[in-house]
Amino acid sequence: MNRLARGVTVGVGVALAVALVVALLELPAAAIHLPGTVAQHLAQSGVEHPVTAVLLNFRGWDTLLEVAVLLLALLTLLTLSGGQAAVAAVEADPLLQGLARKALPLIILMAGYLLWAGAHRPGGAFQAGAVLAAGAVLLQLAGLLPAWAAPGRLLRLGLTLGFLVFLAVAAALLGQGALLQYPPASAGGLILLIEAGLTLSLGLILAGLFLFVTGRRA
Amino acid sequence: MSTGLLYALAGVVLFALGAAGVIVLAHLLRKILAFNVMGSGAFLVLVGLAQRTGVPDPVPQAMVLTGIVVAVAATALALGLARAWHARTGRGTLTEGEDRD
Amino acid sequence: MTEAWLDPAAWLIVLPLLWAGLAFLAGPGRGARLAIVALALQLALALKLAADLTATGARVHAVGGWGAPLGIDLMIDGLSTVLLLLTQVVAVALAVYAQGYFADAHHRREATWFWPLAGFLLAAMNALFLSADLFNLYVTLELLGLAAVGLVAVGGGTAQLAAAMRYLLVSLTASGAYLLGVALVYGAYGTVSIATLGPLVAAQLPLAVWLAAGLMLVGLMAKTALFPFHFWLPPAHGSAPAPVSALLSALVVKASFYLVLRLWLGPFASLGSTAAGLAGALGAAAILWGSWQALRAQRLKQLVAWSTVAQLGYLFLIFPLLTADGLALQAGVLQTVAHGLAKAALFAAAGVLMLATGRDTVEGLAGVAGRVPLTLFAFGLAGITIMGLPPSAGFLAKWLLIDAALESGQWGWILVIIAGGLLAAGYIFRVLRQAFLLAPEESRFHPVPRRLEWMAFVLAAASVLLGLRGAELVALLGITP
Amino acid sequence: MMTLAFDWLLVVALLWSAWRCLASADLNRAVVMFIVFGLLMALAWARLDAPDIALAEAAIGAGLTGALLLDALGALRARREGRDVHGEAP
Repeated sequence: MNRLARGVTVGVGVALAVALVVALLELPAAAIHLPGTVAQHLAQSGVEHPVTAVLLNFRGWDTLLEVAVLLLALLTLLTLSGGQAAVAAVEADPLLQGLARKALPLIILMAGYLLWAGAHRPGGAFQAGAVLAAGAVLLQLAGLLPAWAAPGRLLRLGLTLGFLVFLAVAAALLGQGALLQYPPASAGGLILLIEAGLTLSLGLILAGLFLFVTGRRA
Repeated sequence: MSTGLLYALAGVVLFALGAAGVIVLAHLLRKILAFNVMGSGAFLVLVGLAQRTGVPDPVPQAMVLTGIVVAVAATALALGLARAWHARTGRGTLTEGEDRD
Repeated sequence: MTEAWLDPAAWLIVLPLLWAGLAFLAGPGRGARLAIVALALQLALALKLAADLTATGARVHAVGGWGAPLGIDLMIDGLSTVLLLLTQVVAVALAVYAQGYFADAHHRREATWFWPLAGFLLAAMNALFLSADLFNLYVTLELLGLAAVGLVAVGGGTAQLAAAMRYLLVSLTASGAYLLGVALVYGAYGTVSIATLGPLVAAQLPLAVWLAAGLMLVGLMAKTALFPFHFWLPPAHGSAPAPVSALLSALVVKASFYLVLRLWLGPFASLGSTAAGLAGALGAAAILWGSWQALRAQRLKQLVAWSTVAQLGYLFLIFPLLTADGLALQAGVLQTVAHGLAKAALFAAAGVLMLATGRDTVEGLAGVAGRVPLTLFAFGLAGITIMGLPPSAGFLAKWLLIDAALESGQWGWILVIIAGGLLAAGYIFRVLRQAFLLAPEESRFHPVPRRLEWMAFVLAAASVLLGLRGAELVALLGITP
Repeated sequence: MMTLAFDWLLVVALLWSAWRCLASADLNRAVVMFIVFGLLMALAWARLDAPDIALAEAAIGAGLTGALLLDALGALRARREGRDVHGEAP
């Protein structure tokens, strides 16, 4: 990129920032206030934590598509690394290995807690899945878990299970009148079912974003 | 100035910084970093601006959670492409002649 | 009206998501037959949707049963239904084509994860056409963009990697701009539902919303590859495997255009008029520059890709001509559909020609007329639509556009439309002329599965015959809430 | 008063770390600054009464993205050194 284009880009960036700052400072209050609406319908959502209610009930459709985005990223990474062999993991220092071994049960426990807590307070499937994935990355760095090769059937099932369960529930609820229209009585149970599937699959997918790519040689 | 508005203002600056970075920086890893800064800026605007009256709003918070997951998916994909490109050509940039890191 | 659990709108999104997931579960290289059966079903669903729409009018499917602004609404009206129909028709034909294309030994490796990627791509398209929620649209845009990048990368070559990387960077920056726009809109009004926004924007228009509209529209124009944001398109569409190029050029760029149209006609209507001249000027530049590059292109698929840059220009000519009588809007949608069918046919035909000759240059086409006459005929038919000759749908679109320009007294655009048609004739005949030359002595031809030729022909014929059924399409388009 | 001062400090730190991340001449340092930026973002989310995002940002934004970036950086470096030793691209 030449100097002129650089200069123009930086100039446009500065102008945009200035205009946005001015716009935010003079912005009047919003006409619609959704937190009130969320609180009003929270009792019918099946969970007590408003963010989880939005994520899995009121705007659950976003979340379903978002899981598809993750699967898609993983698929493309598999396409890119197709046919390449994983290099054996380098031996890590024993201190890290010991630490990783001790941390593992703790990590699984924490993921379980976050999943359970999501219904009432901060936490939920995404945080729990991320913790599981972090555990897998830690194990890999400690040399205790090899990089993954092309996924076998069982792994593929684990990767897609959360997505397919979510989709099946969404479609099955069509009988209620619309996609993802939970009956208030069973909403809590269905959301927990979806979140349990998502925790497993998101953990595997997020770990896969790392483990399918690391240590690969063309 | 409320806490929400302050972070929203920081957000627009981060967004502009990141957006200019994605375009101006040559190295692919730097472009990916800049993209993440840009995304974080947009997320701060989304939540900060909605909460400028001081009331927490779960709707944009849930949207940002979705956004963070989408961003990590995009980052992983971009890094995968950058690695494959580097493995094939030995270069860290798309255009020739700017190959310093 | 059908029963709730049979709502075709809902199944049009659930079904592609389902077969995409199942195709991944089935394993590498699998899923072709599943996809074709499911896509045939989707086509039936889209037809059912159109029939219901004609009978009972536009409606909303409130996901979760909450309704906007708390929940996400799906909007079923004429515009979304026309694009859903186009998508399913093109997709089912290209799926049959792709099954044959990837059966070829040289291309089998590219097919490893083609089917699940294509499934997610089509699910994203359908979800985008139906969604009436700005943030939900952001998620569908990301799903669509990443799927498209993944499909460009399946080729695995160096050129594909560079094209995919460039495409990804443009796509991500553009959706980032869109997302900031959504954040500003939510901050300004407290909702992201398009229907709820309409009256709110009309009542009050702070600076933040002007900036939001600018960011969102520029981002979407970059995704539509409108000149001068077109630079990523020819490498991406020109280097991908033929079925992928066809999907991307025929459908994917139309999704972001559809969204521009939705926003321009909907919540940002009062803002649009100030930028209409600029959008038209960029469209005119795209027509002239894209056609000129197509005339000069050495490689066949590059030529077809540059033609897409030019044809997308016509879509933006409609903005300065939008008036209450809806002529320009009809022209834009007809052009979207006509180009979608014709461009899918051109890329499908280009794929056959490249398989047959084993070369990818225009020069290497000498002598193919005698070997794959059906494909060449398909190329010519699709060319009729691209050039805008009667009785094709392309003709109808350009005729309506000229009509709209005449009615509003804006003569300048007519010159651009006519010049674009002449330039298109130039690059189409350049290919046909080369194909009818005698083959050099040393050239060898490879046999091509017949179904590839037939699919190219079916798509091309549809693009021409649609011109005779334009009235039905326009009637469907007229159904608004 | 105290909290407002803390917010200003945090905002300045956010902008500074983002700037260092993009402007630093050394890629290693840039990635490390990005992880610092991610952790500061997590703090900002906590200040915005968004503990869910703070958790996700720390685990995904800083943690997983950081690991991906470091691993990619390592891979790019390893290949570059391999090329320098053999005097040609691998």
